[in-house]
Amino acid sequence: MEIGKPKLKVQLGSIQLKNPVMTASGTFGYGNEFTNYVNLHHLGGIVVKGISLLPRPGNPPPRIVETEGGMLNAIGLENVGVLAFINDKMPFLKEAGTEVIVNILGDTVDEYAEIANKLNNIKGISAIEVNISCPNVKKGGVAFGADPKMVSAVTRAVKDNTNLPVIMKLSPNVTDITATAMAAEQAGADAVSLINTLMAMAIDSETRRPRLANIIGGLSGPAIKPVALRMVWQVAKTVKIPVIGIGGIMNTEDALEFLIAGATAIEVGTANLINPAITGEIVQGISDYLSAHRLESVQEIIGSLITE
Amino acid sequence: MEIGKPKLKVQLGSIQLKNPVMTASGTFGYGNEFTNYVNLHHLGGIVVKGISLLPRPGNPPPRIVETEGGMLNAIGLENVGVLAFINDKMPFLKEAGTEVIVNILGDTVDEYAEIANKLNNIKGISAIEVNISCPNVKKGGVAFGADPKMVSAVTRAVKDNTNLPVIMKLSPNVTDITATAMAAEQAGADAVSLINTLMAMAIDSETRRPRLANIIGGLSGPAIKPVALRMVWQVAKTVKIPVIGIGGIMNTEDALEFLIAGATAIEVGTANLINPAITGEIVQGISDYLSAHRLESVQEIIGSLITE
Amino acid sequence: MTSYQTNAEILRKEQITGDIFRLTLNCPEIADQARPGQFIMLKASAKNTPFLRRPFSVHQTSINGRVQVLFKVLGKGTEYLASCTSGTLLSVVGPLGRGFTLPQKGTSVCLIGGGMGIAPLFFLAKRLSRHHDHYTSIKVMLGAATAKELLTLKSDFEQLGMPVEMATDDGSAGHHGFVTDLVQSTIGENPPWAFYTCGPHPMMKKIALLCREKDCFCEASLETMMACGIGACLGCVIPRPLPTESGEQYFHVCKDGPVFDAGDILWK
Amino acid sequence: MTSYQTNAEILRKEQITGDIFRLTLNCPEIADQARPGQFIMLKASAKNTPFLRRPFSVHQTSINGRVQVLFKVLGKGTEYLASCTSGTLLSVVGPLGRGFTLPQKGTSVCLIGGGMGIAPLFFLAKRLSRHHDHYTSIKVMLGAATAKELLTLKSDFEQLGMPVEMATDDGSAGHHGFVTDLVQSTIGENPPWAFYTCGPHPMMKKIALLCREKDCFCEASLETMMACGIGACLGCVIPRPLPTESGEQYFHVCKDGPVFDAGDILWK
Ligand SMILES: Cc1cc2nc3c(=O)[nH]c(=O)nc-3n(C[C@H](O)[C@H](O)[C@H](O)COP(=O)(O)OP(=O)(O)OC[C@H]3O[C@@H](n4cnc5c(N)ncnc54)[C@H](O)[C@@H]3O)c2cc1C
Ligand SMILES: Cc1cc2nc3c(=O)[nH]c(=O)nc-3n(C[C@H](O)[C@H](O)[C@H](O)COP(=O)(O)OP(=O)(O)OC[C@H]3O[C@@H](n4cnc5c(N)ncnc54)[C@H](O)[C@@H]3O)c2cc1C
Ligand SMILES: Cc1cc2nc3c(=O)[nH]c(=O)nc-3n(C[C@H](O)[C@H](O)[C@H](O)COP(=O)(O)O)c2cc1C
Ligand SMILES: Cc1cc2nc3c(=O)[nH]c(=O)nc-3n(C[C@H](O)[C@H](O)[C@H](O)COP(=O)(O)O)c2cc1C
Ligand code: FES
Ligand code: FES
Repeated sequence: MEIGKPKLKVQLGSIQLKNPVMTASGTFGYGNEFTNYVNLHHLGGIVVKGISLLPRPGNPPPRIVETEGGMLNAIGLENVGVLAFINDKMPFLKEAGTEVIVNILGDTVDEYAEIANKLNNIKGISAIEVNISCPNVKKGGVAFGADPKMVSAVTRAVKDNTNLPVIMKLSPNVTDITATAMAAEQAGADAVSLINTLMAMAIDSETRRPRLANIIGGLSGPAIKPVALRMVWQVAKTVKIPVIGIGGIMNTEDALEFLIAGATAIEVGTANLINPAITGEIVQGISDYLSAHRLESVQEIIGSLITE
Repeated sequence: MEIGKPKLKVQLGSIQLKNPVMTASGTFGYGNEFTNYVNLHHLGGIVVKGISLLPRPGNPPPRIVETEGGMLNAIGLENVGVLAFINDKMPFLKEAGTEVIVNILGDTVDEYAEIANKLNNIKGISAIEVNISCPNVKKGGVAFGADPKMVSAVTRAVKDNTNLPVIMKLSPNVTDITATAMAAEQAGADAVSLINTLMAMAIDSETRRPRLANIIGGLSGPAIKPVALRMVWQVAKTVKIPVIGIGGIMNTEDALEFLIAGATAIEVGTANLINPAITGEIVQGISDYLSAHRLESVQEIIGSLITE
Repeated sequence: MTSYQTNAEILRKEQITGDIFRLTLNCPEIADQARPGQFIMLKASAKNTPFLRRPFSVHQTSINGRVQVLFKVLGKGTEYLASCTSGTLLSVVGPLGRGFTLPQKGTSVCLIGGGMGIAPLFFLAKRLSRHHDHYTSIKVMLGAATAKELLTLKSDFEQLGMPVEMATDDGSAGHHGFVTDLVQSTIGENPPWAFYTCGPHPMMKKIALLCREKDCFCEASLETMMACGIGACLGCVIPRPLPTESGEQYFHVCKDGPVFDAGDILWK
Repeated sequence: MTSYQTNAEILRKEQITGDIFRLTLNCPEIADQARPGQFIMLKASAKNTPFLRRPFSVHQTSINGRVQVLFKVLGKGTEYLASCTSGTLLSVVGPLGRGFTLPQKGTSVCLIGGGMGIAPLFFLAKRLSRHHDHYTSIKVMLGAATAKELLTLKSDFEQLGMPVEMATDDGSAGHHGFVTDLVQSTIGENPPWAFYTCGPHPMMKKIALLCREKDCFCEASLETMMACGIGACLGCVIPRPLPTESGEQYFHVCKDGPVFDAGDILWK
């Protein structure tokens, strides 16, 4: 029996990706930084660095620390702001030959609404991913993603202001991630993506100071993969909308684990910083795996975990 | 200036430890497994494998999986039960020359109360550590540690049934660990210890099966250290009772980070499995650090984080 | 039972075939204490990857303090070990676990090893060869994928004066097929027999069932995933056929084994 | 700007002193593109520890496709690099960042390197030596803890026909004290000057302030913690003296630098 090239297409709400491999926000810049290393055309999608209404300078240094099997970052959401993004970054992105997903963030529900609105009619944007791991300044700085009610509110505000599919990016720093996932689904999200980074910290015992100027940062990389995989599996069992798996994906094997756990697509984050060509390699790797297992389509492995 | 040997004593509620280095439950057996490798007499304390009212067989294999910078375990709380513990394990432990802390667990609040009661007058026990990361069978299997109200209830039940100091061992799988820490404090806990393992998962992409028979397990080891450190710092700022730091401590440097973050003592877990002599080495390492920095007592570094 | 944690120097590294290696470690206390069937836990990485130690059977010891392990490269840990040069220090914990029970005088002894399962059987063979005359006969049966994996090991056993029968998957040496086929034709002769086996699970199962049928003594050395090797983590379990009185449903392979009476095992 | 990710073979490893090494890598595309002051990101581990790549200045390139790095062993990553033997493949990304601006014709040029900061200055020196006659003079000032760290490097510069002044902390070669002391006595002569410096922060600060005072051209190569090196993670920032019109408060050292006009830096 001869089998053709395996089919890699997946559907995220109303958008179709040519394959399930995307980049995670904040680890792939605005795409153009990677053209030397990977053919963007080969990717399922690019999720750009988080965009806010106004430009943000970000946190003072040090912003990054290496940890065992991962890193902490406290970039502080530095970004060019939505207008500069549209003017300076979109011209390149819309020619990149892949789906462009714009990650957005805000301090208030209204801010999310306003950015969504500003992005709504921009050509070349395929979807919006909403980062809700930021502090809600009107609620004493508790992260939006910590509370299902706030998740609902942000989801609705964004949905009301855009025709684009909306992906809610869930925070892992919660007791029950299925609760925030359901809140997003019920409020109309087209998909959920998870996980964002785990809140974490590092200390220099010689100076007795935090290693990050911001004291606390987000842990990413292979260290967090087992936590991410557990959450993706739990959420995929709970919601009907597509789930995008993120967290510590370093290679094809990792990506497959997330697909098997129930993710329709995956985002590669920190791995881009270490191997800027990794996303292309994973696309190829998934295809090879399917061929080796004589599977016709990536659909056959999504959610295929055997638990008896 | 000549400085004598640094003082390592710390006070945990009413008990004094000769130094801040203890072992974490489930990673040091009942102490006797380690006599070939470390002089138990040198340790601040031993926290034994979690004990339930009746013996428990634990989960089917596979129970452990290696991950990047850590491991997952789903031992399933296998233990000999409180009576066999008292009869078979305590005779050795009470002669070990160190504080013996008994980690307990239950399916219901009443069960916790009953074990505490059974341990109350046993000679040689210095304190009880209460593992609340287990599912509450009367509340649909939600972990006791997930909810401040349940934490209060368990704390009170245990306190009402023992004269021993009670250490509540907090779960990291929560939105706000300071809330459960405060619940424990307000309900009368003498100390809190944190963190227990992060709920996590691993999948074999070849067989498309979970790598643990239990599907989900607990992530431990250096991978989780940054999360543990963040939580210890947050809790130490919030409660007045002593905080015991746990999570990924592999060496002296790691132990110091937790002390600096505000832990009065630390527990070494997974590292015992890899280097069974590590606890003794850390005791010596802390002493050497204090000497090198010309500090007279470990008290001078506890909570000494400089954040400007 | 005394065991040790020590940094052992690699004195020698031999490449038996492409991916099979033998390391000679200098660790006198462990060499002195180890009994056939026991194992050691090696730190098979310079850093934290791989994170856990790796268990290896003691392949042989020498009176001048050496311990050998024989291993096949499977993944990260064994790759690391294969890349080490002599002079490297490896952290070793051991000897650990319950080894083989030596056979009674007057029995016919048969050692059946498959693949790397041969490792502990050679240690046993050396111990038996001290009192060769106690036993009616000592037979060795070795199975592997192909001839070249067996040649060095075969001559090691032969130097102890033990005849070796071979079986290879590709027929390149000895019987073309499974080593279990050889057992079947042996078990009839010369009772009483004591069988000792270590190797792939299906091989040991077949031998165990054969021995149960013929009511022969049989010990098997098992493998499970181990984190500590010293009975502390409770990670390394296999089901008991029946729970104990105190409700234990599992054996802990690192403590109750790795060598078990084959009759006590629930062969799946 | 084109840069590459490639697996480069280590062709040669030289131990300059106890903990200072020089690796010669075979990576023709990078050798071809690299300009003085640019850097490469090396994967300094076989596994995930250390996790992040490590940045190293290009020390020199050759027309036959070689790139050299000069480094001191500080921690896990550099230990790994020092342990590699020739033949090992290292994953390299580069060339990266903004290098030195070549001096105007008719200037007096002074290169001031401290410790491993000497690495990129040698590449610059080689480039300048192509048109030695364009410059009134080219001086090199090297500082280190002790003489033996400087001897090989000194003769490398001298082979380019550039006089080298040295300063050592222990007085074992050249001036007993800081290399900055040498600058002070030079900056008066032969204007206009172009200073290029790389080394410890306090050294560069001192030179920068001196140049600001005397209104001399000065470029400095800075270091920060880097995760990607390619402008994607935004981790490698240092404060700008003034925010840009669009509100940017930070430079990104991997993209806007590592070489900066010393006058643009907020020296702390
Ligand atoms: C008691 C005992 C004695 C053994 N004796 C030998 C021997 O003499 N020679 C030999 O070649 N092999 C022996 N093994 C198997 C050996 O431990 C594995 O081959 C080795 O751990 C593989 O590690 P890796 O990192 O190279 O491979 P990985 O890719 O990490 O794993 C490959 C396989 O090795 C096994 N394994 C990995 N880690 C462990 C662990 N911590 N504990 C148990 N099994 C593990 C698992 O089956 C795994 O699927 C023994 C195992 C046990 C339990
Ligand atoms: C643009 C640039 C060029 C450099 N060129 C050279 C050179 O030519 N020769 C040389 O010896 N050194 C150079 N360095 C410094 C070099 O990167 C560090 O010495 C090296 O990263 C140390 O790694 P380690 O794992 O051995 O030490 P670690 O113990 O991990 O760290 C020691 C110190 O090295 C620095 N460091 C570690 N990781 C990074 C990182 N990812 N990014 C930046 N700094 C880091 C930090 O200051 C850290 O405190 C350069 C740094 C930069 C930013
Ligand atoms: C340097 C860095 C910057 C990040 N910036 C953002 C961001 O702007 N918006 C966002 O939603 N997530 C951001 N993230 C989180 C990642 O998108 C991703 O969710 C997380 O890192 C886990 O995936 P990983 O382990 O593959 O990196 C950032 C992560 C890193 C490491
Ligand atoms: C094999 C294993 C068994 C454990 N068993 C228990 C237990 O019985 N009770 C408990 O409270 N914690 C248990 N833990 C959690 C540890 O005590 C500790 O909280 C956790 O592993 C984090 O610390 P570490 O990273 O240093 O291991 C167990 C951990 C491991 C790895
Ligand atoms: S491996 Fe830890 S108890 Fe057996
Ligand atoms: S190191 Fe990533 S942006 Fe500079």
